[in-house]
Amino acid sequence: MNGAHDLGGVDGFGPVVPEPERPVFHHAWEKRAFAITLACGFLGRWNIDMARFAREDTDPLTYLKASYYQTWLRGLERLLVEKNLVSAAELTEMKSRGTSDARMLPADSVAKVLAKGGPARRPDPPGAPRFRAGQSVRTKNIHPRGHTRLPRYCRGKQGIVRLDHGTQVFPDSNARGAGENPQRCYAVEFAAGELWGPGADPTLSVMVDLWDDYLEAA
Amino acid sequence: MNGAHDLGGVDGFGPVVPEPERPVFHHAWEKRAFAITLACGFLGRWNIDMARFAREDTDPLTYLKASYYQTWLRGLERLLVEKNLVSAAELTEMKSRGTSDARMLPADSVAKVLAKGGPARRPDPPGAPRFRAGQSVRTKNIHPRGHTRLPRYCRGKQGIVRLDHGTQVFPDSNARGAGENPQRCYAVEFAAGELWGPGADPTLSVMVDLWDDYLEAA
Amino acid sequence: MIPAMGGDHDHHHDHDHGDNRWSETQLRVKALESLLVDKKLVDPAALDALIDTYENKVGPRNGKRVIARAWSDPAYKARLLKDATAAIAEFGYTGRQGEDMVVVENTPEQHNMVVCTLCSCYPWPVLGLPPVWYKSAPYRSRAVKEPRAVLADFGVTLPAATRIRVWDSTAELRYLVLPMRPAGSEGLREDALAELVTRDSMIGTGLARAPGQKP
Amino acid sequence: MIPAMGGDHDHHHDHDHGDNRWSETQLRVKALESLLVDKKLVDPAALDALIDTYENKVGPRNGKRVIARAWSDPAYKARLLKDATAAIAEFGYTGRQGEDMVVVENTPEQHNMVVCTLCSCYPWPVLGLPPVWYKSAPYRSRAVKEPRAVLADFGVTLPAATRIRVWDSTAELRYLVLPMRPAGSEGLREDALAELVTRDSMIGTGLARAPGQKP
Repeated sequence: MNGAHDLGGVDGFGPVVPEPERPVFHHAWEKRAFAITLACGFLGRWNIDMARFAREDTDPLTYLKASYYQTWLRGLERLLVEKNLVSAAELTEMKSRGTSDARMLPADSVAKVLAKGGPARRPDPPGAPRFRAGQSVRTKNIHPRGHTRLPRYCRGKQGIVRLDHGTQVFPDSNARGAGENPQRCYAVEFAAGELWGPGADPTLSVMVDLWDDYLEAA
Repeated sequence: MNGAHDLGGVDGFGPVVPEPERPVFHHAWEKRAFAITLACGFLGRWNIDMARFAREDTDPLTYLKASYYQTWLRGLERLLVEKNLVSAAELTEMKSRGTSDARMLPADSVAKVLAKGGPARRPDPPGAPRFRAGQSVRTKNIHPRGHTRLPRYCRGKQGIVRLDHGTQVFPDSNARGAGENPQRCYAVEFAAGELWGPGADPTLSVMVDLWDDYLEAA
Repeated sequence: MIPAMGGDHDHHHDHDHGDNRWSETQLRVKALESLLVDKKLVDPAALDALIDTYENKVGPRNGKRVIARAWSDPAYKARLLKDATAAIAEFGYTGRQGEDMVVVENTPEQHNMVVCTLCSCYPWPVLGLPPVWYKSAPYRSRAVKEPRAVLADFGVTLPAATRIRVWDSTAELRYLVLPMRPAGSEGLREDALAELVTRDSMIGTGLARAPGQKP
Repeated sequence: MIPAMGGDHDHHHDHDHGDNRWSETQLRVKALESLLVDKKLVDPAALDALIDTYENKVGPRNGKRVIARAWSDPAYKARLLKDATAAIAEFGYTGRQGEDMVVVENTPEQHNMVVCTLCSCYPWPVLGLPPVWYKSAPYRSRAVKEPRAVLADFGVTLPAATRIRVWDSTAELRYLVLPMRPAGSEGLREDALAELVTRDSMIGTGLARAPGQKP
């Protein structure tokens, strides 16, 4: 979707404010919001693309007003209800009407599941990839209402394939529960002038990881 | 600038809420905000493009949070200070430190100046216009940090010239006080598929008024 | 339905996002107006005249008269479509935010709808000041991409085959839609026809009313 | 400088927009956690373990060790640039948000910088959780368009001729920048070298410190 989350190239947000390496969290509640989001993710009822879409699919003002963990919290509440882990009434009342039969993550599995992660790489199908490093491609101009990882600023733009990341889960279908649709993903390099026109930094290029379905030979 | 004001094609804002033809204003203060903005505009210290830029050149959150007359008010305050009609101190204290020598709009001139308006049409230079109705053009991909009237959604897109609006003041230069740079302006028609890709409404086209400097033959 | 004027609590369209700082804004406007008056930058009587103009004198009634005339008088309609600025000036409707007018005609084959995605350009001399929704993010974002969904918010459904042209007012041209004359309006006089024209029908988010249809 | 932890008033980076509803959010998180515990969807001890992991065990220290090794050991550096995931796994840094790693090397000719314009993808096993600025609109909007201006906000100026590659992490690849080894660090051991690596230098918004330069 063309949401407020799609921030590349938007003007007016002001300076970046650096910060020291610690603290990791800035409020006690952020730790809890972080942990319940992660723990609920391990229930296996949604994938990472669904989680991203739950966070970005909102009114732009809501998105921009929230701090990042507030956005996580909003996404979590939506997913809990959508995936029938919590009923809307339970969420409104913040009161349990019965335990769930989902398998919660036990404390002694935390280290193991974090170390394992959730790889998105899938086996490469037989045959050569569609594009090779050095090849010129053009991104499609798509504006799906659902989740996509093709940012607005690099749609309809010409670039050069630089890296082949192998076969990866395709977020656009995975986010809507339509299957992983695994396909080749590449790092594509765009000259800043192609993205931002005259006056762009001539020393700048932007590398964007893009799937086969976003690309055409050019 | 790529600001939050550039709303065409952004998702997530929810339904349009119709309203009856009256009331014209929804708060007493809106009338006053409207009137002081208009009256100050007649002081002649800024043009309409400067006024638009003063409203749009802000943090996206500030823009989206505000009602439209709040945005006018913010823009007016900025212009009053920028153009030295009100000092920053006066604005902070909301207390006058002396009258201005600007010529204020008297009540008995209101009808006359409104009826006169401020046309942006300028004499056509000799020679044929660069484009004619029916001709194919492509918009440039520009991302100026200043004011522009080429919306993000129709940059780098192919369309057909439909109407010749004659020679008009060019907003991009006029907004920064760099002169009117008058040039031809055309209504250009874009098929929805060109703008929004697959899945666009096949019965839809969008007409956008665009100046020579935004266009290339295509 | 015409809701009560003024007050701080009847307002819900242009500010449904929870930033309910009306009283703060109200105080600021009042303070700024006083400052501007003290500095002799604005004449309080001129402010009242500006408000009176757009609250009571200039509004969609003007556009309704133009449309009714175009429906009744083929020669006028031809002039209106050829040079809208001049044809509208025949009524004395001229000036600010209507200096350069274009009229676009709706037909069974083609529907026109007007938006200003970048701000809120609107033809003041014929329509007055824009409604809140016209200035709001939902309309400005969606009109150029999904006009049929927007029309549905207005309760309007067009035939699937009707082509839609959405006019994004990016320049100092102001667009007025000439809606289709409703069936059953044959023989009505201009003033009766004007009653059938709605503001929204002249923006393209509505249709003209059929005779007897409720406002 | 390490500011005090916690509290409601030391927070200013990720929420400078006036929506100061921390106490509301705090209450909501607390209520939601209780609900999830009551429904046996989360184990409170697991929550504590998750927080402890990312607050105390996994952080930029991991990445610093990787970088110091690459600076010290040419064979390791070659492995790191060829197959970052495997080379980083030699330290035991694996898993969530680092399943598929890519290391990009800064040189005098080319500087690399990492952003996630669409959300906040970040290599957790080597850098821990992202700083507020990395997740914020200013960084995400500007990094791909005006990285030199962003670097200026970090006090970093690159030579005008240095090419800049900004990596927008749109897929499940996680990028770690291998910063240039600072002058004057010859002969330092790995643990001393690790002290020169900063978190920001591994994102590309900073440079590694010279020996003796203050943190």
